[in-house]
Amino acid sequence: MAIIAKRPDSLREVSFTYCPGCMHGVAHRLIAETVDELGLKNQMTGVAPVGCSVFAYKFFDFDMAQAAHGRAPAVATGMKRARPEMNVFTYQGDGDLAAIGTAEIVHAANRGEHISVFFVNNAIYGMTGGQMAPTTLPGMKTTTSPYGRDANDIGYPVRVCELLNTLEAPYYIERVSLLSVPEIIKAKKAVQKALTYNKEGRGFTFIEFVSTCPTNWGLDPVKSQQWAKENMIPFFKPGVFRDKGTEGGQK
Amino acid sequence: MAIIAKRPDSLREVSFTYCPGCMHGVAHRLIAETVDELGLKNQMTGVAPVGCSVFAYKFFDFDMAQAAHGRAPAVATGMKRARPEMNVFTYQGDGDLAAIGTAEIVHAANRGEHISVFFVNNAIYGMTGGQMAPTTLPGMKTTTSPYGRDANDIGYPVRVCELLNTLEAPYYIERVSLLSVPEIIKAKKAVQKALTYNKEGRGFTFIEFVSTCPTNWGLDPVKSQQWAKENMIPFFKPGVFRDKGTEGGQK
Amino acid sequence: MKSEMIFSGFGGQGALAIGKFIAQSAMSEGKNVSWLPSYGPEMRGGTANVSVVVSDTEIASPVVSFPHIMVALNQPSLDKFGPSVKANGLIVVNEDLCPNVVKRDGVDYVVAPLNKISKEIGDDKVLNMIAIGIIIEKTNIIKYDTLADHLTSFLKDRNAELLALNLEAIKKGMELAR
Amino acid sequence: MKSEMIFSGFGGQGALAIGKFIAQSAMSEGKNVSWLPSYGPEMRGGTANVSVVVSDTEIASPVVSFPHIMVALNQPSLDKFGPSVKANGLIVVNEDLCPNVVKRDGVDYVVAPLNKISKEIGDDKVLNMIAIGIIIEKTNIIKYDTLADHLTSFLKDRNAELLALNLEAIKKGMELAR
Amino acid sequence: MGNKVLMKGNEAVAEAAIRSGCRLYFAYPITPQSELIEYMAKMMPKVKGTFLQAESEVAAINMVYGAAGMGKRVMTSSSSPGISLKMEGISYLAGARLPAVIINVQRGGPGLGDIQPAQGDYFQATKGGGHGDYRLIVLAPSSVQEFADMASDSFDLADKYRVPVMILSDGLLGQMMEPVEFKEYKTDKEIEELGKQHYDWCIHTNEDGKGHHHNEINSLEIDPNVLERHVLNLEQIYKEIEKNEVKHEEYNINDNNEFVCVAFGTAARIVKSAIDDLNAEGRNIGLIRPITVWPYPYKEIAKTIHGNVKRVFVFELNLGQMVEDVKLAVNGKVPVEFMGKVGGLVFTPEEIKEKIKAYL
Amino acid sequence: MGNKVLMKGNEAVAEAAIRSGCRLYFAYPITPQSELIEYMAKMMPKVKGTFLQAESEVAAINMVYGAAGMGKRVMTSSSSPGISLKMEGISYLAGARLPAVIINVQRGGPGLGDIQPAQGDYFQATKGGGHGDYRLIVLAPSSVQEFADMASDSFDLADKYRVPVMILSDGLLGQMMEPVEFKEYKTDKEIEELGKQHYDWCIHTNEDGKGHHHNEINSLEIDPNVLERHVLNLEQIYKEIEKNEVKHEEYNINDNNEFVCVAFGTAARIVKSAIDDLNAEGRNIGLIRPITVWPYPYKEIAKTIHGNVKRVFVFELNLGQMVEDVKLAVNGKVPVEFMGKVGGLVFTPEEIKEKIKAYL
Amino acid sequence: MQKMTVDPNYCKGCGLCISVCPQKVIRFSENINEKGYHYAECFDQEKCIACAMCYRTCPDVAITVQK
Amino acid sequence: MQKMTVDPNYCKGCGLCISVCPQKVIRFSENINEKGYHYAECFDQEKCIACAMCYRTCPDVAITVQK
Ligand SMILES: Cc1ncc(C[n+]2csc(CCOP(=O)(O)OP(=O)(O)O)c2C)c(N)n1
Ligand SMILES: Cc1ncc(C[n+]2csc(CCOP(=O)(O)OP(=O)(O)O)c2C)c(N)n1
Ligand code: SF4
Ligand code: SF4
Ligand code: SF4
Ligand code: SF4
Ligand code: SF4
Ligand code: SF4
Ligand SMILES: [Mg+2]
Ligand SMILES: [Mg+2]
Repeated sequence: MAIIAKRPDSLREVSFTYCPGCMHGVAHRLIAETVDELGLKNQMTGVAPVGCSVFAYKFFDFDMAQAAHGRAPAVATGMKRARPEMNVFTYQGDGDLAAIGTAEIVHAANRGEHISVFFVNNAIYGMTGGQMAPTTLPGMKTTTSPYGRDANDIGYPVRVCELLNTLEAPYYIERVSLLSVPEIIKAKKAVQKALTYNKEGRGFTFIEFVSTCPTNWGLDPVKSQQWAKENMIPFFKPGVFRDKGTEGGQK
Repeated sequence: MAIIAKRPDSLREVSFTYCPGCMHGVAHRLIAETVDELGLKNQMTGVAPVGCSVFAYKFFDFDMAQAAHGRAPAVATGMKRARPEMNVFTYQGDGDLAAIGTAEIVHAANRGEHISVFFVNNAIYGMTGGQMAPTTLPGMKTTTSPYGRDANDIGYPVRVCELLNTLEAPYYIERVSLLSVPEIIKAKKAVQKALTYNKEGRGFTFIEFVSTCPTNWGLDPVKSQQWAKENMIPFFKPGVFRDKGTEGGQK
Repeated sequence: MKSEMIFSGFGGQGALAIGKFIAQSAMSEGKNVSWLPSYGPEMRGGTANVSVVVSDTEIASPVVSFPHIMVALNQPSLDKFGPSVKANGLIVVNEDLCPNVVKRDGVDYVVAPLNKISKEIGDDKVLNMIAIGIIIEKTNIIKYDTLADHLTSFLKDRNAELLALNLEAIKKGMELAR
Repeated sequence: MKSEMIFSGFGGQGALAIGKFIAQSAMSEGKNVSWLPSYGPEMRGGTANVSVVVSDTEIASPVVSFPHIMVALNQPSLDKFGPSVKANGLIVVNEDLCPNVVKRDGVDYVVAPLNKISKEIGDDKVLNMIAIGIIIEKTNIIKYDTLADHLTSFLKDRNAELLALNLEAIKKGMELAR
Repeated sequence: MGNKVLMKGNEAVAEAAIRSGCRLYFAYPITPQSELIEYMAKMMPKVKGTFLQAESEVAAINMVYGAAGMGKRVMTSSSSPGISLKMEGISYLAGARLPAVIINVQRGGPGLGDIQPAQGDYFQATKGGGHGDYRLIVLAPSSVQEFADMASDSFDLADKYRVPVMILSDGLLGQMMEPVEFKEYKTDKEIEELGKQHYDWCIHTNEDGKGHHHNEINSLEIDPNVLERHVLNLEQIYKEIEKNEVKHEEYNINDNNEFVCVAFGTAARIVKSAIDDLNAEGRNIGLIRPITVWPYPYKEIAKTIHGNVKRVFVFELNLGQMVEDVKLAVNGKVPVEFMGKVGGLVFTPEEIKEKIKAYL
Repeated sequence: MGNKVLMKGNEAVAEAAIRSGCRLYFAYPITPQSELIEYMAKMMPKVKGTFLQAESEVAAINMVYGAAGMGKRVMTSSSSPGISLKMEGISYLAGARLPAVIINVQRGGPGLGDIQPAQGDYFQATKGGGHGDYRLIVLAPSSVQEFADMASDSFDLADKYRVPVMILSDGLLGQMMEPVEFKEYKTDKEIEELGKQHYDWCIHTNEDGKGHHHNEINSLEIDPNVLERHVLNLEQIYKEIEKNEVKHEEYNINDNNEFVCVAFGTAARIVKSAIDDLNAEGRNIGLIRPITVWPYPYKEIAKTIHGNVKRVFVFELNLGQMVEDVKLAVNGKVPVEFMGKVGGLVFTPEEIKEKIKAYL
Repeated sequence: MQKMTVDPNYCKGCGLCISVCPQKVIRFSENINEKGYHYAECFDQEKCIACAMCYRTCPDVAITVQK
Repeated sequence: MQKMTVDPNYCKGCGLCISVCPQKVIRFSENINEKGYHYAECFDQEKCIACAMCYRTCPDVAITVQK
């Protein structure tokens, strides 16, 4: 009997620190599998953010750095410039990337740094206990929008792919979701593309994962996926925003 | 004989600290004239950035604040929230707004703060002696891109209007230039619109002025305008990106 | 008189609430109190615990290293805090989630199947109230009446049914400890 | 021996370069030197000045408050620094841009129309070289040959014409000061 | 007893700030401070105040700068790494002489560290973590009640001197619940009056165009002579504060103390427990607890060092920071011993007793 | 003399850094430091190094963090307000034990202040402007030559102890030209070797998949017991540095000094001028100039305070910061007097003489 | 013959695998693991078609699938 | 009759007004102001049409135009 699916080599044998049903784990797996498939493990490295995935540096079985909140793209820039022979990614949440780290992601993208950014959008600050994120949906209740996000007062969710897509340099930008198995399979393809481009030194690649936070949404894992499909997807539409690697690909 | 054009009331009787021929002065005049015309002087206030216009707090004849480099939109947010009865603008350069202040401008815009932002894009850091800005053109030589900006290494100029236009909340976004009298007249209209919307409490308004820096470009004032027309305008195309106040206006 | 306590269990079992009810009641009875939770990411799936001090005089350190009273709602809690309970102290153990109870000499133990009992009462969530009942019966930290008043004023209009269940659970605990 | 100097003028008149040439030449002659410019936004349109110290021994303070030698390429410079020049000091004044020269007693003055002369020589930019010539003639801070060598090695291949003009300007200054 | 409520320090200080007339609050979430921001999110709308979650700590402190420039009571809060990000902004607040309140609920460092209580930011708070010569008034609470009381104290101090004030708390005080009694809510009218005291310098409208003013909120003085005057003026204010506002608690300080301990905030509570035990065993040990850690009670500490005192002990939840100030106060008269605890751990009374007993 | 070139401090230190093997530099422009970044922009490409103008000081210090984590020699520079913005990042560097060099070309503060020379960031540099317990090695140059020499010293120190090192300079040293002599360029091979010394902890590739490693660049330890161990380990390293690396200059220090002055950096130069004059008038005054301001020459200062010394004078371009360290060193033995100058002004030798003469 | 195996050390009992299994052959075990979770198990290896849907959705990478 | 007046205190001699004047009636003065600039002046008020182009382009708001 042949093994057709098992823990990838690039994941260390430690339990994730995530809550039951949190899709951070799936995003990790997709990256690890792809690193294995592309044979990148020996020159791979990544940057963990501050957020629930802060411990990502413990989970991947290659050298890793942990960055200050929001600064992963700057840290990755320093890393890639210091050792261009290595392949570098960042892994960031929506608070990390779209709030405090706005300047760093915009400018890393604008410079076209040769890194891959994996952005997990769960519309909330998970780690700190469910505060509002820039991606929190209008009307959504969080511990810092206890009466629901009031778009008239504090605006609408930030769509990061759309925003980065106004820049010239990025090579590949796609939004995927982790809300069902078929979508996870699609997401895997996106990760493969991003890391392949990364391997080939094409430029800046960016994947947004629409994900869940069962704990802070107060929903069980299965309902969380349903909720995200109904509420997040209409606002954060999956799709390829930019792919300089395909003929006819946007831009 | 009637006076048809003279120093507006809202400018104090002090000389600007700008170099000869620097168009910061014209941008100031347009704002001051408009404040006069709209009768806003008694409830107007603004925020000076760090940049050549750092002394703007001395030039306008109403209360003014001076903000840390890049943070004017955050300072203005605090001001407007503290005294909503006042009208608040920021005045910022391209280093201030598009580099260090990226997160602050994106999020003030995204929240739809009820402020007006006047953004003077001269493709360079004027104050500190001509270093590269995020808006510096490809190939352009500055003291920190002495061999010309290499777009393959550090990317292309950031187009701020286009970037902010991906957000939902902003009410009005326009790019104008200060490179000839007709264009200055157009720019005036944009300033009038921005401050009228501001007066009416409509939301976030944003004007980008394509401008010059004769000193650091090493060109005389007249040639600077020519250079900007030929080199900046093709990249920074003037136009209305968003005007929620007009029927059929974009968005 | 100063009593130091630790209440501990999985997140969601209500260990922190035990502390809160006891502190609140003791405060109503005119005592000085402090309530200090463990916090942080280890709460997730791990063990949540709280240190409570009730005292007639000003409370200096709110950090409890050697409790007089300890409630262990699960095995890791018992393992972690059991050994540091003071001589003549009290340990309340939730038998259902503590398969492995090794009793120390000179320490009073109440070992009861709290999950089972609370299910019998009709609501999983009152598990922690049983533990409070045990403490009320075994010690004089707080009076039943104080807590009952407190719960009544808090719950009567909002959820009379839950109130009844809670009071039943406390009484059940008191019985158990007799 | 220690000489302290201030060179001052509008931005673009080359006051800072006077300091640089003197410091460089003095360094070649084995002296200790320091060159400290004023800087900041006041440079724009305002007055640019530089403090230079040339000394046989280690230079402690590079800040010059009371110069031995001062060159004023414009009126504001003369007004600002003239009064602090030491007794027996030397002040070089650009007559063309200093309409108002009040001479202090006990200070040596060389007042010359530097703009005019440099125009005669054929290049506005050599104005500052005339001032250096005056200083060479009036003091022994640096030797003509050192500076000439320095300029030659720097300019010969790049701009022989400018080299000639520069040397002429220095000589002109030396003549003037005789 | 009737009015006492059991509350977390983080919530109590937020409630007290609102009662003191704070109607603007800008902050960014961080553990172990998040209950504070969450409480503000819930309560500010109820008093028609502004709660705004900023995009970062940097933005938050600059929003504070803006609101303070309008003469309004404004507050921010964070924990150690977030406070570091506010350093430029705090220096600006001090430079522009803006009254504002900043709360640091300290956690273990350096770097990301952990989220447990610590006192590792003492230097940063008291010696100026930002650039340039400036001082914050820094208050160090040691109970939830005191934490709450300091909210109104710090707004009053900020207004009185036009300086930023920091409350240097820690995760233990932030997370702990204790009974707390609150002052009355200031009325809207009182709050308006508080704002008006700043009309001679703050940004505000011209009433009917009369009394036209040009107020500047600014820390820039490009002429060094003017900046010198400005900084010397700051120095005068700081001296005034040092004269008037030093606050400390004495615990069993008397003429026969053989040892004197110094500790602030949370650490002081543990030290009290240890002292109680030792004194019960017949020793005579006192504690000085600085309540203001800037201005520092140098004189007050010096005064307690009389003939009988053989040694001074300093206990901190760090590697030794305030101990320098204690040494400056003691000025060589007796030896000063230090014991620290780091990593977010809190020492036990037993550890403290052991340390002291080693010198008996 | 032959190899001497006349150069600005800002340029000399940049050149020296490149010669010492620095091949990565990340910074953001700010006066009076801009010549440094501009020099790097010009020269780094010539040695195939990385020059990158970051989008902010915050980004720059985090790029440094990334590059240092790869075991490469990396540097950043800024001036006061920009250094404040780096505080979180610096605390992270220290927490993650990353070697890197940070240059502060100080200007007048607080806030935006002005752009003239000052020493107002002494506290920030030496006491930890960032959060948590950490130290930087801080070198204070007082001439362009020393500024340049410190570049290679600081990389060596950073590598030796795996700590960040700061050069605490000021606008005067940055802007001033003086003759300077440089060391030879390190060869590419030497630079590669320097990097390899860090292979046991830094991020790098696996050679042919062999010797697989999992190195972590990290300052987080969520378990307080582990964080405690980490911080105590830092403390050990700091003690080691205090033992080995203290550096100071003595200027006319002898057994008959009646007064001892203490000053660092630019200020020390002016004090030397004043002392020369006074000693020429028959006094006997010495100067101690700390070259490392952390670790601080406490013992070295204490040693100079013998029977004849009547008083210690401290001169700084601030309101009085290092004076606290001098007092800690003197420990009450003689009075310590302070004179400062602020706002970006530099005192004259005359002012210093006056101050001293008041105590003759 | 085990087609689908759950490693109880990794499983957190989130139930996502159960929700996606087309054969409905996964359930929570009676037993709990160290962390206190009732972990998932495949109760009918025969019916399992080794489609790996469960593997793909498992956030804790607790599942191995063989064919 | 002055239609166009330049305030020499404000003018920095940038020449922009000269470049835009449709009547070509502006030039630099022989005199210099305090800051050392040859300021602009209208040398033919007759020909000036008070179009205020000069005013609009003047970055130092040094110009007054009357009709
Ligand atoms: C400078 C700083 N500010 C704030 C924090 C606190 N903090 C930790 S995680 C986090 C938010 C994480 O949210 P997100 O990035 O969305 O990640 P998630 O946990 O949702 O995956 C915050 C604010 C910090 N550690 N450092
Ligand atoms: C935190 C901080 N970083 C850097 C600086 C230095 N600085 C002053 S102005 C400026 C750039 C200004 O450029 P821009 O915003 O384009 O304005 P301009 O002068 O071109 O109008 C910089 C980097 C500073 N004062 N503070
Ligand atoms: S808090 Fe939310 S994002 Fe964080 S681990 Fe739990 S479910 Fe995932
Ligand atoms: S430096 Fe450039 S932007 Fe600044 S005042 Fe001069 S011309 Fe204008
Ligand atoms: S492999 Fe497919 S059929 Fe088998 S248990 Fe998993 S999901 Fe069910
Ligand atoms: S999806 Fe994974 S973690 Fe969740 S229940 Fe199934 S095996 Fe367990
Ligand atoms: S008003 Fe018109 S015509 Fe008259 S000077 Fe000005 S530009 Fe020339
Ligand atoms: S445009 Fe204004 S500043 Fe320029 S020359 Fe004319 S009047 Fe003078
Ligand atoms: Mg999130
Ligand atoms: Mg600019």
